Amino acid sequence: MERTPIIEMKGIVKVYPDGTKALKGVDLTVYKGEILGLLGENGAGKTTLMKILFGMLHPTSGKILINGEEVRFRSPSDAIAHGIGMVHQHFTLVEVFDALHNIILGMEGHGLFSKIDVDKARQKLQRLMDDLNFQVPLDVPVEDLPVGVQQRIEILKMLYRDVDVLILDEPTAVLTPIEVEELFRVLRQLKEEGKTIIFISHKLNEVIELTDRVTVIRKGEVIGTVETKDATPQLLAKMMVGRDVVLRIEKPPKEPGEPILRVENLRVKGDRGEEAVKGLSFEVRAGEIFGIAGVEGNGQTELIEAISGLRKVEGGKVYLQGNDVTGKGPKELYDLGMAHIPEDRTHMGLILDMTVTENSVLGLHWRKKFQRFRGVIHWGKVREHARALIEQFDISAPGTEAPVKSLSGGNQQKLIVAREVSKEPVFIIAAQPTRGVDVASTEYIRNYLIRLRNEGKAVLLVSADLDEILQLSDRMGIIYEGEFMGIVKPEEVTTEEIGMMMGGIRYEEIRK
Amino acid sequence: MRKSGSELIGSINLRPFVESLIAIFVGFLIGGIVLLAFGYNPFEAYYWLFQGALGSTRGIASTLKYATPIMLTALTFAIGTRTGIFNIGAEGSFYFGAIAAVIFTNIWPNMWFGLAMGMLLGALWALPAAVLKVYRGVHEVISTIMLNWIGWFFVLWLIVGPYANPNDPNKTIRIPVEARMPEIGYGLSIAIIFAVLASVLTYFLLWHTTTGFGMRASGMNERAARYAGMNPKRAVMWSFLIGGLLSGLGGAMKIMGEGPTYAISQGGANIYGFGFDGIGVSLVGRNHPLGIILAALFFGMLRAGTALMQAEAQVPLEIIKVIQGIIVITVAVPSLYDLVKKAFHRGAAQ
Amino acid sequence: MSAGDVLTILFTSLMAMVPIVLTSVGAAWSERAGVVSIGYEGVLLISAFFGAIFAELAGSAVVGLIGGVIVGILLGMLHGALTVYLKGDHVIPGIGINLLSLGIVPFGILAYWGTAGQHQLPEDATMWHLATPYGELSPMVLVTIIIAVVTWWVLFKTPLGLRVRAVGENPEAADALGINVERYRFWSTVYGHALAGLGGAFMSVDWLGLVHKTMSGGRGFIALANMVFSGWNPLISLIGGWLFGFFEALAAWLAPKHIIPGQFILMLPYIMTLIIVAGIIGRARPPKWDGRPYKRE
Amino acid sequence: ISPGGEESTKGAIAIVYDVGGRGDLSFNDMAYLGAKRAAEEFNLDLVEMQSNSEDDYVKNLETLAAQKKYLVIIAVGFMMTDAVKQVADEYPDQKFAIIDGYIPDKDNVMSILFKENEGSALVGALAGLIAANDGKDKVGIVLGMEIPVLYKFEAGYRFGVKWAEDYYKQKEGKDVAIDVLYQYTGTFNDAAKGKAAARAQLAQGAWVIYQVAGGTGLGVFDAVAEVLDSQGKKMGPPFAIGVDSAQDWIKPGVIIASMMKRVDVGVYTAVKDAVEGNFKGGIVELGLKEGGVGISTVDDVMAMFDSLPEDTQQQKLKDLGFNSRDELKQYLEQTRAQVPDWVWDAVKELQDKIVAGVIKVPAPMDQEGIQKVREAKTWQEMMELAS
Ligand SMILES: Nc1ncnc2c1ncn2[C@@H]1O[C@H](COP(=O)(O)OP(=O)(O)OP(=O)(O)O)[C@@H](O)[C@H]1O
Ligand SMILES: Nc1ncnc2c1ncn2[C@@H]1O[C@H](COP(=O)(O)OP(=O)(O)OP(=O)(O)O)[C@@H](O)[C@H]1O
Ligand SMILES: [Mg+2]
Ligand SMILES: [Mg+2]
Repeated sequence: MERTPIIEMKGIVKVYPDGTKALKGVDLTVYKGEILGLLGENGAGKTTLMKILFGMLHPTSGKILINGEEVRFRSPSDAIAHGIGMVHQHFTLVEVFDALHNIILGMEGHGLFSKIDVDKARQKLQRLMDDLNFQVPLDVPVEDLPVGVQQRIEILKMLYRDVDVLILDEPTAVLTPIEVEELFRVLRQLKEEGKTIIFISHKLNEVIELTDRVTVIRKGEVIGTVETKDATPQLLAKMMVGRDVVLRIEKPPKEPGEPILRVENLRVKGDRGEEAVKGLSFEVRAGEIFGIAGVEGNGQTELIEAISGLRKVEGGKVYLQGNDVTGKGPKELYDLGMAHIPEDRTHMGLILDMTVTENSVLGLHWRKKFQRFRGVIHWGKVREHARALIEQFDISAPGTEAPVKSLSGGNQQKLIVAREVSKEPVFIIAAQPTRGVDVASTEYIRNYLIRLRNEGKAVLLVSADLDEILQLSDRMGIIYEGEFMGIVKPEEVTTEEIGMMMGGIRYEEIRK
Repeated sequence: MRKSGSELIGSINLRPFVESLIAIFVGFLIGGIVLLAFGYNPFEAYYWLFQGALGSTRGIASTLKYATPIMLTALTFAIGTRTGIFNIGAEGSFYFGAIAAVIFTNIWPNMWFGLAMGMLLGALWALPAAVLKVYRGVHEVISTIMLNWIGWFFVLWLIVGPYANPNDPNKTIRIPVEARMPEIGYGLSIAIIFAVLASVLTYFLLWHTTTGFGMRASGMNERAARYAGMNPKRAVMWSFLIGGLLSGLGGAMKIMGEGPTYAISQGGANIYGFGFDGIGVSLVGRNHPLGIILAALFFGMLRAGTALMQAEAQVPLEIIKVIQGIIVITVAVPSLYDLVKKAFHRGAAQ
Repeated sequence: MSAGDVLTILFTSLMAMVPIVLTSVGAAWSERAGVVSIGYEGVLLISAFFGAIFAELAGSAVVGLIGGVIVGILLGMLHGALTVYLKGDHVIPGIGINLLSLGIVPFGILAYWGTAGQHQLPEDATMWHLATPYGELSPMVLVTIIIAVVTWWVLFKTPLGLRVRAVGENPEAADALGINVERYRFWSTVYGHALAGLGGAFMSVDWLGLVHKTMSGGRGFIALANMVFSGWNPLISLIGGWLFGFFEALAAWLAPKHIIPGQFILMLPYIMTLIIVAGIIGRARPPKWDGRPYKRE
Repeated sequence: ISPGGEESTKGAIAIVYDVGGRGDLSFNDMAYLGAKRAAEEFNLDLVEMQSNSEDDYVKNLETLAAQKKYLVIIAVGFMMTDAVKQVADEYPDQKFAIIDGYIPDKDNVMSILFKENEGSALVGALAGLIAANDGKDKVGIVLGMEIPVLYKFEAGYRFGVKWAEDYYKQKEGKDVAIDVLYQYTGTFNDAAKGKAAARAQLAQGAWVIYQVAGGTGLGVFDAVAEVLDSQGKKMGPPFAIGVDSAQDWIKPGVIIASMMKRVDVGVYTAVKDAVEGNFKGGIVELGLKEGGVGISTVDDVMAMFDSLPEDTQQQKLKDLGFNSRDELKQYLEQTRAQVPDWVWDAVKELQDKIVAGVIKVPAPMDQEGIQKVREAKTWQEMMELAS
């Protein structure tokens, strides 16, 4: 097949105003009708490169050619006009608008002052959704929708604009396996229809499964481009990281000890007052990783928040090391030996405008060792603590006094893990611990969770990444609409069975 | 990594300070053009301004005196901002601090008692806004504006009725001599020391205590603060109460520490407007307690120099207000800093 | 209370509502786009002053109102330039504008008319009023209602409004769809200040027929409270602004009866506002990016 | 802005305004007139100093005193009393004059006080008689913030109204009872509030309204003008009454007269005394007798008008629709002619009696005092409160 380049980026350099040199002369070619994978560690410059292609950032130097013609984008509208659309890593949805208005925003039709023709837009959208078999509710404020649906809205937003090239920045980071399947189906269909797709991910097997070619970026430079059919995970990982990466997790067998966390018949309400957790019971024992698998939005968030003291418990009991901690706040729980890696790192796990030092002590700040005397923080000691965490976890940060928002996502996540581990917990909640984190960091974090387990700590792991759950868990519960469909050992079940449970069929029924 | 402008000294960042200095400079520059436009000699005008504010011990004393109340009301606003609250209730708390000083020193003529009751009543008047915010979600802009007005009329009622001075009805009863704040000299009392101390303590509270850490964290990200075991609702409460307390102290010291009257004038003329002025001071001080000390001194200077500027350069007060307005507006432009820096770099490169 | 009393209170409140509602509606639009300003007090005062000058020069109140709008536009452009393009703090310029107004207006009255502190507008420079024994009504009452309704409609029903709200809720999202965030924010700020300018000119060339050096009387701040009260909704701003005017007029009507000390009567509008907000309205959520500068990089 | 200029002068005087500043339509403006006149007449430099807030008084006075070049420093307003006391002690060689402030015992301070109660009694009588003559039973007074200095105005007004009741009864043999609607608007700065207050009083039947409210009072004039307008009238009744200066020119036809407080005379006298070496510390109290207060005459109004800059006068005439100064004067006279002569005569009679000391007007200083005046049933009862 003759390949015609649709996009050529040449010698792209990007220096951010603060002096960060994010791209150091990147060349990228995308051929018409292909799915190109873009791989790279956290902070490699993938997002920067794509934002430049989408007109959101202006390159410091370098040029862009579309269909052989040089273009200069002043803003995303120029890019869209040239048929380039982008779905961002962090969703860019107006949370209080419904899907329909989010999608038509900026393309409402008619003049600025005429009434928006909602019906017409709805028809056009419905047709689009039907064609792709890709449905979203159009009238619910998007803040009330699960992330998976939000992402569909993002994709529809671009398709509604009839783009030829669709850039997807880490689209699968927040999706469940089923949603990923669905997404891939749609992307393949789009490719059939002649669209070009640029797909960014940290997940090597996804890239291998979906793409035609893969370009790898490291530290702002292109390392190389390979045909996907010639690629292996090991090869790609090595290109990304610059060294060999062990992609296997060593998990020695271990006999679990005493129950550390015991949850009895827990009932919790969701944000809209619905019953989100409907009487869950389970326990997590010392030296055990207990995984919770399930499609996102089935009560995982509410469950974690209830256990960690962030959400009101409507019924049932929670025991930590035998103490009744139902209804206790996070601080008391931390004092009793809990740690919590929250699923939402930017909104909960960190305070982005605070420094690395300040973030390193969130939730530990009242510990004696960080106080000069009661109530007065000893920042010197805290800074030492932050330095230790940076060193121990190999966090790349401009310094302890830099605002934490200047760290890349993966490093932010590492900081959270480091901080939570430094609480010396007996019980640790790890929610989506490797979401959006690059291969090397993922490897590091996963191994660390195993280490904690080996040290005899109890780990409650919640992840949308089924592979992660299967790899790490000693036992797992599959949650569906706030109830466990079954609690099983990973080695005792097949993926199909888990899939069925995630779809709402009880383990007993499957076994029958 | 780069260690230039963004390097931190402890938790005190010097960049905002430099930014404000540049803004003030530009403000004076534009103000000078305005003066010129109206036919005044800017050099002469500014000379007398600085002469009046800093040229003599007496001038310095009045600069410090003017700085005192606005330093405290600025702290109220700053604490609010740092806790994610747009608290413009300093004005109301200031009234209550003042009236409390009048009432309670006349019950027990003791300076400490008067100050304590001023702080207490100041904090109490902030309480409704705090409670409404935390329990009813009432936006503080509404509640504080309304409470300022309600408090204003209430205090007006108190000073013209129950606490009017029977010997001199143009003011309230006076602070008994024993309860007045000792004078340092030239009409300046130790109130300024208390104000600076309050700023330093506020800084210490916000940046060096667990409570302050909780307040700042809640202000930046409520969810994260809750997650970290802090109590954002309590932080909001603290923010209002400490804010009210500081403004209450300001109000009390305004009456107890500033002669010759040592009473509230009828119509509240000597207690009105400090809360609003404090907002400007806080913003110019970048909502940082230590910055506020400097900003309050700066504003105090502008006001102390006004008299001589009027008397010697004959610049009318209105023009001085225009210049002050321009200076405040230029402070809003942080990119001035970058522009200046760029210009310097270009200069250095050539 | 006779029917005449009721009508007097009604007419007084309808006139009193105009500057507050116009400013609230303008501020609501501006904040929907994400730009906060607390300089409306100064805008009211400055445009009352310049509006009167325009009206006198042209011998037409309508020109005066337009003049007020122009002054509002200019001040809005200043605020917009500082906050939207130079990414400055949103609160500080307003404080500066308020300070500025207290200098410009008294100075200007003396310089322009030669009378200190106040100036009475000649008849041909003031607005025609519907005169009744119970008070007068200006066509501006109707105009205000129309502006509030139309602004609401545009904000919630048209592409323009959708974009403005998007820009205030999530400028990144709007930006990613090719909406020029800065342009929308800038012109929204201008619109907000323009309405306040109209409100200011209304005070001088229409409502009171005079200029006085402190005539804004805190209405700019009340308007901000009313904007929050209304949950940033122009239609509810209309009701809120009228309610405030109503309680003010009621207080003025009750005052000569001396049922309780006068100071407590004067508190009435403020207490009622607080009660209504605390008891009925409660939580109001500002636009998410309200008051935050948006930078791409 | 800076009179005196380059020409050599015989010295300088300084005037410190209180926070109301120039344009308060009240004592600051009047003080300026007096100071300007004195400066021109005696060939002196006039330095004006405005105060941003009450905290500026000491600073302003001190700054001027330290310059040691002023014949006399004039402090305008009772709020400056304590500040003047303090600075006068610090600078015993500097002469001060204070308007409305009571400082009896300093050689270098002249306190100039006014009997606003007496002047207010005259306009009260005027208002009461106009109402009685037109068969109305209510008059109004709109005041600024409730501060004790205003009690004198309220009390005098009430006294005049009661006196009018009595007078009318004597004259016509008919009992009349005229209510005084009063309200303190809580502000001197909000014309709109004054308008609402006057509107409410008019709705409740007030026939004449006396404004003692600075900028707020401008709204009172507007409200009365509106009522006239709605009846297609250019001249009252109903009427408004101005205060402090001869405000009639602000809205001719609407304002029947003003209670004048001749701060200008006080200031002028103080300067004159200082120039001529007659300056004496102590209290100077100016009442009806001394010409310190009074009810405005057409001549007073015209003098006030003439004190405006020339082009302002022309503009003003044009604005009001008059071709000449004389037309304005005629118009003012015509306005006054809306009220029968016997009423004016009666007011004159009251004035004479007060000047003669036959009648005394109460001047309450506090809430308790004003309350007693409010409760008094007759002017005689009130007079007892005066001693
Ligand atoms: N606004 C910014 N200002 C300064 N530096 C930035 C900014 N945005 C990104 N960077 C820096 O630029 C580099 C590239 O960032 P970019 O977001 O493109 O990485 P990425 O490959 O998308 O990483 P990830 O996989 O974590 O999303 C990083 O070092 C990052 O810290
Ligand atoms: N687990 C603990 N270990 C040591 N000291 C503690 C602990 N818990 C509380 N304290 C001390 O008790 C004091 C009060 O604690 P707490 O955290 O409730 O204060 P706070 O400042 O009100 O909290 P917040 O910042 O959450 O509002 C703290 O200053 C702290 O020194
Ligand atoms: Mg990225
Ligand atoms: Mg706590």
